Amino acid sequence: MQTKLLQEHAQMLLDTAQVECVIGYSLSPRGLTRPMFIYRGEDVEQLVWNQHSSHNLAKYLREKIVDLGDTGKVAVVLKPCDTKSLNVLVAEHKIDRLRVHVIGMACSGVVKDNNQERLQDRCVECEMKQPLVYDYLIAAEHTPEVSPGEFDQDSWQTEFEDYSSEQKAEFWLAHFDRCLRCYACRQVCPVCDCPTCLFERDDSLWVGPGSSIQEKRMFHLGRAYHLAGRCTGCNECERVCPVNIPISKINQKLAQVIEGEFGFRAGIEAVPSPLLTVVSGKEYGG
Amino acid sequence: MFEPKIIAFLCTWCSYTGADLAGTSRKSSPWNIRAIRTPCSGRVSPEIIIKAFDEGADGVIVLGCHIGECHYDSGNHRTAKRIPVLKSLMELVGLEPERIRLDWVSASEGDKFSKVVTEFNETIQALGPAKWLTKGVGVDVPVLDETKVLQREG
Amino acid sequence: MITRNLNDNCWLPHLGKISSIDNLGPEIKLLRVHLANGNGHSNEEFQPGQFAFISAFGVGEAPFGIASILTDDGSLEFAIQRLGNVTTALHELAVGDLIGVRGPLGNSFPMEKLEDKNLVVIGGGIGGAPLRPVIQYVNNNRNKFGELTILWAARSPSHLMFREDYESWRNIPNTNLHLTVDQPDDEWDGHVGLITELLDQVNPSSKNAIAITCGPPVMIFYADKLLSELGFSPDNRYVTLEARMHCGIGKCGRCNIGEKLVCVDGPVFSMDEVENFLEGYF
Amino acid sequence: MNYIRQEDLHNWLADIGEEYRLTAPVEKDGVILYEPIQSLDEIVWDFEKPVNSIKEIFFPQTEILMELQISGNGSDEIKEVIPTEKNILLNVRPCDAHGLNCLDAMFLDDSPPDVYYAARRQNSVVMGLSCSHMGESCFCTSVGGSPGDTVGMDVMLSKYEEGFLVELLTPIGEALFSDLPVTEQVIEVESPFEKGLFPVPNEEILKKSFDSELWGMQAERCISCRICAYVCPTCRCFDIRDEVVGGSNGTKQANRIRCWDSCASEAYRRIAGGHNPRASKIERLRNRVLCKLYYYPQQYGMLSCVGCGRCIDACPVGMDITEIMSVLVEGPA
Repeated sequence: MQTKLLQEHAQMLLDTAQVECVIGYSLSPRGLTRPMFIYRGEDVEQLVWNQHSSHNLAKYLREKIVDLGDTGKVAVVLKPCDTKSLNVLVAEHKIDRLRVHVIGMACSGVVKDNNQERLQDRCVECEMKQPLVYDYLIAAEHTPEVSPGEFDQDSWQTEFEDYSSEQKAEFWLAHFDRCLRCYACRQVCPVCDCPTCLFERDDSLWVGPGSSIQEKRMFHLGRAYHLAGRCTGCNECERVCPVNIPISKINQKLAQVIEGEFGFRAGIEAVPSPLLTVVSGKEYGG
Repeated sequence: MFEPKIIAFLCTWCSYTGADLAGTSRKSSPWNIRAIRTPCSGRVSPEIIIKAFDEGADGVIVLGCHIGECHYDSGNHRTAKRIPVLKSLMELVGLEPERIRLDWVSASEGDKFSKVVTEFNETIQALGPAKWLTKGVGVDVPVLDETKVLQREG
Repeated sequence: MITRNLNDNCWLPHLGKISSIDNLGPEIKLLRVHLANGNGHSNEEFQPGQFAFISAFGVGEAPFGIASILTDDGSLEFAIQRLGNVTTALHELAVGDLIGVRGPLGNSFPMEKLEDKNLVVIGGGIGGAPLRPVIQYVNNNRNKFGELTILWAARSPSHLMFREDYESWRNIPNTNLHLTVDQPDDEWDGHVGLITELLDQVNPSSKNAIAITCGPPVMIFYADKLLSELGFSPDNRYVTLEARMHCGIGKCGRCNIGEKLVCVDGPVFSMDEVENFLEGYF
Repeated sequence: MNYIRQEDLHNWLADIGEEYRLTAPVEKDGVILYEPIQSLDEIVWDFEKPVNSIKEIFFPQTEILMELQISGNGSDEIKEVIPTEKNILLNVRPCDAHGLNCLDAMFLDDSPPDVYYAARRQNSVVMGLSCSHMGESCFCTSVGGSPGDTVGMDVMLSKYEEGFLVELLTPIGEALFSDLPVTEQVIEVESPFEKGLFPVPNEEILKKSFDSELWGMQAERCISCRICAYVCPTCRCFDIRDEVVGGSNGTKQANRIRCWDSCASEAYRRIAGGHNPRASKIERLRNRVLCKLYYYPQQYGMLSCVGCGRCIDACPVGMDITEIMSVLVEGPA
């Protein structure tokens, strides 16, 4: 039902030339839901919206706006959690909000890649069914409800609390050992977009070309730190990791710390992370 | 007796001169503090601290000017926000948060400098060497049990 | 020093001792290297246009065209402009330090094909380095070649390469040297402007002539376009192409332009080859 | 056809383990990877295909080529580090072994041969396990392979009742496995189900479509990460750099390291001075697909795609080389 509404709205936008491109989801020949870019009205029937629309399409906004020169507008299909990424991008002046037409989708959760019946972790505990920011809302009268199922947060969080520091180090090193340094976690992240990443310098100042386990840990810690107060918990980094490293657990931990220290949650409104601004009254610490 | 390797990042406007003052006024401070002079405490980015532990440090202390006294007026604000976040990140990944410390030492507080630094040295001595490295970095550092961690050698 | 003889481990560089360093201009140095354990690896094997991988130990390796074929004590010369990590490290070395030399690599200018032809040599900036051996080769066998026209360009007079050779080049019989710079300084009285303007002005005849161009890709692109307008047919125009390389022996797959590998099938290409490359070089 | 029971194979592997390093698919956190194993019960016997390929054993993600002793006063030393470990690779899928052939064509047959790859290749024995069915993303039958293919293997095992059929294919295989407790049995094995074929564009289709805008449509969703090259059994681009690992009072120790790289990443073709001939991801995707289907065969004589489908499974945004191939052949749908 939402697919129908989405297609009609996209057709209207394209035919009236309000936008030059609609970024949405479509089905690949193998039936896989994946990002799609529509430029002509008659291609809109390729657009779909289903329980597999997991990609955070805010990732493509910046390069698409640059592609369209300095006038064109872009329409993008965003889930409620993706709109938080949009807020972070707007807060950091990375994209011009006026050039983005947000098609907000009410969302009842997206499923895991390998296990169709289980909602992703972020959706089980998500209480924000409506997008924060939208120019056009496609409500969800009766999207098929997938049983949330129990969330295995406790299996990971509590049993980890009472680890000794050495056990924690070895737990993470065992995960980082599998890292291929393919940088998919960095490339899929909408807010992780430095022109030349700190960890990809030719002079190997921080991390060399080798893949010793310490260099992988340095990369993951440095990346997680650079997302402190900016990561909105879309968990795409964990979904795309080919070797299942629980990357978003690190980001979630830092999000909790930022909320504890500064009472700030990334992306709720277009305000930059407290780490990027000078201390204000109540924030004084140390 | 375990002699910890401690890296001290001293802001050149306040803490570095505070350290000199501690020296000239004969305040004792432990010898194993390796001081690194930085233009401001805000210059100490988290990667530098992580890199210090990767190179075999047991403790890192960052000393800057008091809030409001910063030569660049907001450098120490940034550090004040960064270090707690970094401490919890390192704690998540297995480094005791007490190994990183942030404090304000102005140019006139020679005795505070030696007190803070000696105190920090004792806490690190109590904690023992940092269980952070998987292979020695040219020095004899206790390393994590490699076989348990690295299924793949070489 | 080296545990195994050289030729079966293709990655092992020869150790070369720097015998002299002189400044060719701002940020450009000429390193003369004597191959310490080259086991008789003298420089005759280096043909004009070939390159070698120079290792700055502790930093890495990078490809550099040889800048001369003629040294009495069998050493090689490399002109190195400070741009990246390896070049910066090389600039910090002193006489007597060791560097690694892996080469000769790539193909060379077809000197036999150029015989009894008029030659037009167009060099831009650091791109002049691989052309200097060509000029030296022509000078050594002057009677084999027709008229030699050298067009030499650089950003500024101080950036002009091999200034101290200009006198000897002008004295080569039947040879004329044309210089141009983009930004002149006060003592500069020569031509000012891009090399394409100089080429237009010199207007070398294309009858029985072959042109060789080397320099930044943008310069090669436009100079070559002009040469074809002046009547030089594609098989009479040669270029040395620059690509990012990490092995020089056709393994790392980095320097491919279409199906051609610049390090093995090049770096010297004739324009009729380049024109039916699948991918553009620029 | 020889036949061996599972337990016999198990104990036989136990004692060969001392002399050789056993590498097999192991399951870690829900991911099946080719890794050296610590104990025999880690070996996974029924699986489709591991996430990584056996390329990692012969051409590891990072390997030290030389150790450099830099003392600066003209007496530097280079010591090459030639690998000596001897491997037995178990449960190797036919597509991986086929991939090994592709790498051989480049590392060994094309001169000069690579000493490090050759040392590992000569000290390794490949023990294959044929596929019982073709996976969802497999298309090896379209590029000259098949679920039961024995190319590049020394020994081939095929599941049969509660044991395996054994085919000894090469002298190395015969020598090493001569003492395998096998029983002679005449058994007919029907070849596993062959899936429909995907069209593979030939040379002049690829040349003709070089500038077509379908590359743009396909590459638009690419996020330029390196997964497809790192999981691919035949992608072999690498980078060589020195990494200083220690040093005291004036002398430095450094390792010359060779590590993987991928043409999908943005800085792959950037030359000194910042010029990047392949700046856009469209050109990079085109280069990757053409390298597999046209450049590699031109340069080294073998198609360098073995149809394992790992890049299809691993791609975060669902890009699919079989889709690109069929679009090239049939034109945009």
